[in-house]
Amino acid sequence: MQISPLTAKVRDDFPILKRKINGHPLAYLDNAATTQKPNCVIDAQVRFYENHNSNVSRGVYTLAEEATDIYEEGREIIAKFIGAADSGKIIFSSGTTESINLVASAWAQPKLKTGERIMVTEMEHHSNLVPWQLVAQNCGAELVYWPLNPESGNSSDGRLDLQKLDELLAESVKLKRKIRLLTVTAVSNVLGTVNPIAEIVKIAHAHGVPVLVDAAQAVARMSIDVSAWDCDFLAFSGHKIYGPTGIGVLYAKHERLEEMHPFQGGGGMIRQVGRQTSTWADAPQKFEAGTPPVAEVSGLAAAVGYLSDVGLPEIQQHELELTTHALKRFAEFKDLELYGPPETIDRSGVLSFNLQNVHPHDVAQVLDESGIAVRAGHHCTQVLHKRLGIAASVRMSFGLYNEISEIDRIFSALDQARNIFLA
Amino acid sequence: MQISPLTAKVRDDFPILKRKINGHPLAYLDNAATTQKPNCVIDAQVRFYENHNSNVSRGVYTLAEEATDIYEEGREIIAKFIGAADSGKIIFSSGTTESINLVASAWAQPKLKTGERIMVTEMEHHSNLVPWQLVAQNCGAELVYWPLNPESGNSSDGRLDLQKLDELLAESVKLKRKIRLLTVTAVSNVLGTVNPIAEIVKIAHAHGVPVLVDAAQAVARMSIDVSAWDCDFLAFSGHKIYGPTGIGVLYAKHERLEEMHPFQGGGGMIRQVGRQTSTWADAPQKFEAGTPPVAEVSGLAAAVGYLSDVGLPEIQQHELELTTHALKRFAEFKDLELYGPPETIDRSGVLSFNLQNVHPHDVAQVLDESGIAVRAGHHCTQVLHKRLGIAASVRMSFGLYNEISEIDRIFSALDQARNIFLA
Amino acid sequence: MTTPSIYRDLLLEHARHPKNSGRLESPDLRASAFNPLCGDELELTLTVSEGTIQDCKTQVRGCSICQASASMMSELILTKTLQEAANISQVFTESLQKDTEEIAESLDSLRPLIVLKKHRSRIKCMKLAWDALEDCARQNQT
Amino acid sequence: MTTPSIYRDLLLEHARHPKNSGRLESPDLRASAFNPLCGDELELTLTVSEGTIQDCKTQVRGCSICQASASMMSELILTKTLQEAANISQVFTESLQKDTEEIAESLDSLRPLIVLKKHRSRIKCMKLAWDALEDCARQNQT
Ligand SMILES: Cc1ncc(COP(=O)(O)O)c(C=O)c1O
Ligand SMILES: Cc1ncc(COP(=O)(O)O)c(C=O)c1O
Repeated sequence: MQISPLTAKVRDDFPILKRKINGHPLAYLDNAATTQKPNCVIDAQVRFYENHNSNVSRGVYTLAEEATDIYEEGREIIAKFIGAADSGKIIFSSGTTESINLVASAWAQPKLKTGERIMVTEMEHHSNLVPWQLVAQNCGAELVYWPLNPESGNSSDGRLDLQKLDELLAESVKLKRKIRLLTVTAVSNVLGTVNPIAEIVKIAHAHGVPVLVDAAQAVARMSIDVSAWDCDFLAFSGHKIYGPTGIGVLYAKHERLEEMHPFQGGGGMIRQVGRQTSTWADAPQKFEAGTPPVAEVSGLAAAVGYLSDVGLPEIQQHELELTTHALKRFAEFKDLELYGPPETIDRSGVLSFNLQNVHPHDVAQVLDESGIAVRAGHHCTQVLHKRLGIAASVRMSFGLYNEISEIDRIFSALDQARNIFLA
Repeated sequence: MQISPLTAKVRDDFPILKRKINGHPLAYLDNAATTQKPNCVIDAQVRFYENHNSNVSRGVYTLAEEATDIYEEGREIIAKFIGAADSGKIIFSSGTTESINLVASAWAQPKLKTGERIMVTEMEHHSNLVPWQLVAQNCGAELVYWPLNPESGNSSDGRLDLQKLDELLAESVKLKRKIRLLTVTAVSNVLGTVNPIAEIVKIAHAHGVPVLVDAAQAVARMSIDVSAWDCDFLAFSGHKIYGPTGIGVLYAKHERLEEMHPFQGGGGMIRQVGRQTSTWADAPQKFEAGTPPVAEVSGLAAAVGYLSDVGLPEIQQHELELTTHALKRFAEFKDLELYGPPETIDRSGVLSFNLQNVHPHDVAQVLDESGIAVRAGHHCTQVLHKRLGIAASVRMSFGLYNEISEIDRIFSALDQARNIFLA
Repeated sequence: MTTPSIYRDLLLEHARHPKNSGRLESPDLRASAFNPLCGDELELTLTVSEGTIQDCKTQVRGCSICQASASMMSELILTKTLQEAANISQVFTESLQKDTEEIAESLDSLRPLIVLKKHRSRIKCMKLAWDALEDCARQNQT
Repeated sequence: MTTPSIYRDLLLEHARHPKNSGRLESPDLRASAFNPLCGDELELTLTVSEGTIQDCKTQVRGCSICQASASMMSELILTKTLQEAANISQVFTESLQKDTEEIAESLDSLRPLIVLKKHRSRIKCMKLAWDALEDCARQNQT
């Protein structure tokens, strides 16, 4: 068994990796759906509940001050981690989905007028598509798609063309159909494509269009710098970066924060409450109604600390090695159709594919019999799957603990699937 | 030290209770803000992360099936616990606040027309007030208040008058100002008042008005039976019933579920996603966009199991004993003003008060010096505080682990506050 | 290499060579079913005479379990009345929900499916054809 | 029974007998501050002549720390220019945020407040009067 220095170092930190599934060691390769948790993340939450648990912001007693410190320090840790100038721009949510809905409802909805547009790409996750459909319908606006390369047919290299973006934005200006926002994923959860966010933002801003970055897949895979990217909004989830469920982040630029109406109403987001109307707290509290997920913030801060300790450059290098190996193996088989960039350029370790004439469900089920966890389905990207001319696919997605030998186990198990279904 | 059989049994289950604060054993009396967590709740989440962590609903591999089972069994456990006919009526949210915002935005907003009304009470928490203000403003509707007893002046016994409710509802009918919803808390988080929900629902329904019950304070204090109450909606939070942060529940009747539009857009709540429009999954999934808080659901299920094991009748009896003792102690001091019902009738163990001429902050700070955690402020009820003619108050609120001796410690520490500020 | 337990011979046989596959030209009843979790689709077409199912075809875009279930169903319901078929569907659904391993006699031919019920994520795959059947039965009532 | 550490004598003295308490009749500048966490309110009124603070009063509905802070502030800023007062306010705010225990000489009279900064929930109480002061300084600039 080949174990890289990185995996040798980190595998012990993840208790779940000791599990056997159907008699085989667990090979967890569904990291794009959710990641496993290192001990330090689990422990941080236990420590919070065993020592500091209390509600935040409103108590003067010791526990309440400790909990508030943990919560606000979490905000600072996140701000530093993604290169935000200060923690006032960090809003805690329940996940990427809620972060995006927050922008759709508190920022886009009050601005958007009939006939205006929101630009999305064909590779967006439903969580970065459906909120815009809902708000567009409410406002008589419409979605306009930045298509995958090339513009027609089913096949694609899984990339977006910057020239095309420039044209589409210019066209909308000519048509007097104002584009209020471009929303784009930093890393595709199906194709593995890594989009050039800094360039995209530059082009969009040149046309006066703000940009939201869906960083759900990106944060655990590369260093993020919202200040260098200059994006207007950025959203991600704790559970996809080795942190807890139930917690997410929205970063927003100062100007955008100023434009945002309240999202949900409730405790903590108010200034003064009258019988019919109220006034609001300053950002970020204005957007955090109700008791926040304090234990989850302590876990998220631990996850971010863990990622920094292991090192994002090291993680990226490790993922590159895994991806290189997987691409080599894919090239060996004519009956495997791989989607997304065929080389490691512009690509991360999310690889979706189909085994000819075998349904993805059946492939995933056979792999599970060998202890391998991969996902089968449309991965919440029905528009993309339709564009690729398929209903579903199998997806393997790497985490920092995965090994080359686990990839090889997939290809052995695929042989087994061939034997069962194609014999 | 007097320890009741109940507290003797349960105190060991709560690791945080071993803490010393400023040299004194922690007396945690801020349970209305959030409750402490027993080992079984902490362990359930650790167990989930160490053994079963994966995303729910979409995977065919073993871990995904286990996580989905845990999540859906959690739904069934909650349904049984609150007397819901089936788990399809249980929606998981991030907390009471989000549950109420969900109803405001997915149910009330599409229905509410100019000139129509939402009825609230003067004792509602901001989380059950501000969402209705926001939706009323959006729709040109208004809030109408069911006032505390009596209707004028600052003093009140902290109760709501059922006769008055009937009159107000009849009056709105006469004025042709349709009341779309009555929203009321089951237990006041300041006054401790226990409202007669079954009777309230009966009166409201007789006038054709649906009822939302804010059960945030009630669920850990009494048995809930949504079927017997016949309420249309019921909301509560995990963290206030000895469960985790980051998780809440919305119960909705079948007819109301049918009327509800989508809340947030994203993965998991869709049926088919097109380029401009989509169709929705059935309830409850329709209202649960994004990766749900699975670990938190496992913790919440453990909390509900814990409450059932200890026994809600026993917990209620214990709280009655504590409340009886506290009321007796309050009666000893002329300089303490207690709000809410002065006897144990219609009252639970949430007691807010003021020490004459000493600011609540200062009281709470002096109590903290003795290791006592109580809350000072408006407790997210500015409308109620204004009604009572005060800006803030001190609040003690009991949990199942509190002891009579802890109440006595408060009264000793109050003497200390008198010495410092009134000497 | 052994065949994974979930893919028993009989199931595979039905999946590879589904019975009554395709679409009827002029059906009396038609219903589609859709699995939002994976995008699978199925269309059921029936001809019915005096309440009895005369002919039945399923057009499936789905996994082997979905395919096999549709095939087994078509064999089981042919020549039954729509009401009988709907009853079988209900008993089948119940047996997938129940914890016991007992299987009603009337469902004997579905045994290879029912034993897979512990794979809860696949229940929707098994049920797709039956969902369409129940839809047809409802159409017939109204 | 000992006096809890947070309530030092000097602080209590200011809280019980606040200096410059009340409202000026015809102030040149007026500002309010509000603490949304507890509902506390404070109103600051100033008279200013050639940039220098001539008179100053605070009307406080707040806790002892809020009261004491307002009282200490009023003593410190009287006869200073608005600009000087605003500068002190800024140094004070910074010293509350910093981790060190060092205190600038200009803030010596505020020492009993600054040592309480570890009670983070009370910082807003200490700052309320200064928030109003900074508001007045801003008004004066525009
Ligand atoms: C009566 C009542 N309603 C609603 C809430 C809001 O609950 P949460 O902050 O958990 O959303 C609370 C507690 O803060 C409450 O006491
Ligand atoms: C690219 C992308 N965006 C958004 C989401 C939604 O994240 P969550 O379900 O944590 O809200 C996901 C993952 O599901 C994703 O991969």
